[in-house]
Amino acid sequence: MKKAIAALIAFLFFLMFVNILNSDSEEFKGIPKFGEVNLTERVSNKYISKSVSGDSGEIVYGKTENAESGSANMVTSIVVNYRSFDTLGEVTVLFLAATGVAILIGGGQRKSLAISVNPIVKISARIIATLLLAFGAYVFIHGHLTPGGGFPGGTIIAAGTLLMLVADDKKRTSKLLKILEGTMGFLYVVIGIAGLLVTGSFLKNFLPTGTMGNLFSAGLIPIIYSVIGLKVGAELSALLDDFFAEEGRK
Amino acid sequence: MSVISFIIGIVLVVSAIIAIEAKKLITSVVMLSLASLLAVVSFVLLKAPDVAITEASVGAGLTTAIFLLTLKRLGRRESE
Amino acid sequence: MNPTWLIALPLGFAFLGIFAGKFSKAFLWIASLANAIISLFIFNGNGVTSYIIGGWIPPYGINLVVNDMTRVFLLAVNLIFLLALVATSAEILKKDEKMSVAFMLSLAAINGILLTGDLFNLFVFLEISAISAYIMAASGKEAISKFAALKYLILGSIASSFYLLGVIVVYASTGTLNMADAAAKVTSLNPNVLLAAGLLMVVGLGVETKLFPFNGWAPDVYANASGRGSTILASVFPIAMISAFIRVITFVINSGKLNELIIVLGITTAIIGEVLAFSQKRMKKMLAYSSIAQAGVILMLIGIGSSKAYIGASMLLLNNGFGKLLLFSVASQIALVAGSDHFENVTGVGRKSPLFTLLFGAGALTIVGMPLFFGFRSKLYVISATMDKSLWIPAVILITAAIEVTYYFRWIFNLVKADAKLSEKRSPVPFGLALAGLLAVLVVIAFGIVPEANLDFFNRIGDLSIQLSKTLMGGM
Amino acid sequence: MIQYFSIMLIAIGIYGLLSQKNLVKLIVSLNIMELGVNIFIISIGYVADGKVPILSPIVNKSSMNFVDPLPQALVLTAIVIGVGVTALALSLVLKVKESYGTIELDEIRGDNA
Repeated sequence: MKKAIAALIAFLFFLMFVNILNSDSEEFKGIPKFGEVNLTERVSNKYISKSVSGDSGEIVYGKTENAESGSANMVTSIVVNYRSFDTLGEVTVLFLAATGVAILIGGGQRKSLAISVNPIVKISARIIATLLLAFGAYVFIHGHLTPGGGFPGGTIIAAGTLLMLVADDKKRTSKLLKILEGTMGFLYVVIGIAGLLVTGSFLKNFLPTGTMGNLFSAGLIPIIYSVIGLKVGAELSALLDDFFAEEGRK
Repeated sequence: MSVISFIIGIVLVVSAIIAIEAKKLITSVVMLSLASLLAVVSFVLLKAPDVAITEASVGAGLTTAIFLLTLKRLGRRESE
Repeated sequence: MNPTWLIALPLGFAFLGIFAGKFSKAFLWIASLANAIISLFIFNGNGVTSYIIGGWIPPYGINLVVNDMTRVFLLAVNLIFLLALVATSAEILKKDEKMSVAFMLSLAAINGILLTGDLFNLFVFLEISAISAYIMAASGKEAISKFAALKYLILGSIASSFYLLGVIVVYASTGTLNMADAAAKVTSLNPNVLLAAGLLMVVGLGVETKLFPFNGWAPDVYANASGRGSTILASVFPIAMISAFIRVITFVINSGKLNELIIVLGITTAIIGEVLAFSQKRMKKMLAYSSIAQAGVILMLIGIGSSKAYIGASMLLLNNGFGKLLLFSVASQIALVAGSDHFENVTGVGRKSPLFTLLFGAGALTIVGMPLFFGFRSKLYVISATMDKSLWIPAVILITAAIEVTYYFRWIFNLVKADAKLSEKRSPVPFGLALAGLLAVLVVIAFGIVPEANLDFFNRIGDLSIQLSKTLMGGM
Repeated sequence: MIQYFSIMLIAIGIYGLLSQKNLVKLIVSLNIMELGVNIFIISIGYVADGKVPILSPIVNKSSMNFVDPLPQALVLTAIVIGVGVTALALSLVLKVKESYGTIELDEIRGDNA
């Protein structure tokens, strides 16, 4: 009975949405049909042409110098420049969630796994974890040129930690992780305040942007993404560590 | 394109239903992970590689890891 | 003074606090004290100002909007937060250092909610405040607090998904996320789309503002969280959440049908809340249901949407903030002294320590709206403001006030009743609670008796909401 | 097409949240719902024959036909928030299991009454 009511409510929700999806008509504006979006009616149009502060002509990869925001990856330019404040909040959400997990289940000693781990596995796990660390760093440093960025980069680092946790009974380093996490978060805020003091606007880019497509071409973006990458990596590693820890065994 | 997205959509919905209705929690979690991976494919089809990479590492990878660790700590009785 | 500091300071201190050990408690004090002072500076001004973030002009970048309503709310939120910290300073929580981080982040998020002029940025701040609220809800000693927090988390996450969907519907059809820009553009939308977006957002914000039927989480969370957690959740959070509700539902969406729905839901919330509060056997649960009822009355006024209704709603909101600060901090302390906050257990506690009775009584009297207190002035204002609209609404307010009077007095009389079971030993009132409590009592009495002219800033709230500057809000 | 499937996912998530009794299942349902919301948001920005919004040596001019990058940026935020909430929820489930010995809603409610 309860399931039938639940299904009915879900179905009604579905109908409501299908109804508003087909609402775009001559008379009234609604949600555009799938694939028929007119970007000139949206704010993203100016993110693509990088002309929020004034028309700068056409942007050409590898040629245009000092383009607004400077990042070749438009999603990155939105995430860490146009809407950087959201990203600061997002980093805070993850930080807060990790803190909450630590308050609830953290602090215990982790239980060693029942199976014994072969030394060869241990050594190769260390090698792979180092490679993952390097790969994660690559992903977040190149966030303004290629897909990826701080969050996937940080998660790849955390994957390395997970591997170490599973394969290796290494001593826990959660205190160090907390320090890294906290400093990186503080650094993000400091970058923001520096923008406020230098340019009068919180989180504003105060570094020059070089030629579109170069590694050093996006002002603060690679710096902020590195900060985010390290922070997310440390945070998620500490979080996984907390889930491995067993309550009550000190 | 439309045929592929149709197939992916169907599998996505089916795996979501299995994830919710499955008897064993472990099946549920694996199916959630599968749905997440299919979402990654649909993000690629929708021309969103950034989101696809993030979903693959954060959504499909990390979330599944946390779920599995939780199931391990919950013990056998609850997982089955 | 740039209001960004209100968000950046607690945020920076929170990041430092995670590894600072014992210092993180000191950081919490510094951050909240600094915020209270900054908000005083911001309060000294008028008109609408927009501060852009990242140097990008709205609607392309995110902006913070300070208007006359925000100024009052900012000052109230930061002051009440500081007072709540002082009032519960005697309490020692499990993993206190990390809890301080959560409290700092909630302060940053609440200021962000009050300030932001961007729909998606509001979502991010709502998430931060919600997650810190889950952590506060789980901070109680009893196991049930964890279960209550989990229930809150699940409801809250559904709500935030709905709110996000609403934001996306607005973005898809208008192409903007800036509140002012969206408000100007939604007028040409298909009414069905607008109504759907509005409904999604009402569900999303309804959970946090405790609108019926999305308020099932509140009683358990308020009743079982730690003293500090429940005091902040009950006094500071409603102001921020209702401010977000005003910004999004009335200024951006502003659909007539939706406002009628909110009036109906608000009245239902108020009546159900009061009736259930009447039948509660635990002090903090009774206070939780009373909070729900207050939220219902305030949301009903917001649904009416006239300038005077906004003024009345703001007055009630501040009154509720200071009143619940007193009630929850005292109730938590009483529960500690008496062992639990059940009706029979707390009998006579107030006779032993008259200060408890004084603080609890003042809080209760201002909530029910007794003369001399701020509550009286606000309720009188609300009744006179809504009289011309329809007689129903003043009637509802009077009925709820009547129920409130009965059960609050029942609890006050219970506190001072002679009870042989209690030992003769006096239970001392912690210094912090006494200090913050007396300050809060002074505030509610001062607001209740000063001449009308001194409360000019309330009238500015009303002026603003008439011209509420849909265009100015984004500082375009 | 994919838009309808994403809404179906949200609806399935809502169904799961309303009908399931197991705490972990509730969190799985929540994740499915968030997945649907994320796909829906991305689909809102899709432009037929649009390019990936990254300038590269091949796609090198800003005047080309790109898909909307803003929803993608929003979903990045939403995904990360989702994983944070999931982690917190699961640790709360562990605490509930520790104190009540069960993760079935009915049995926990029975304990409280």
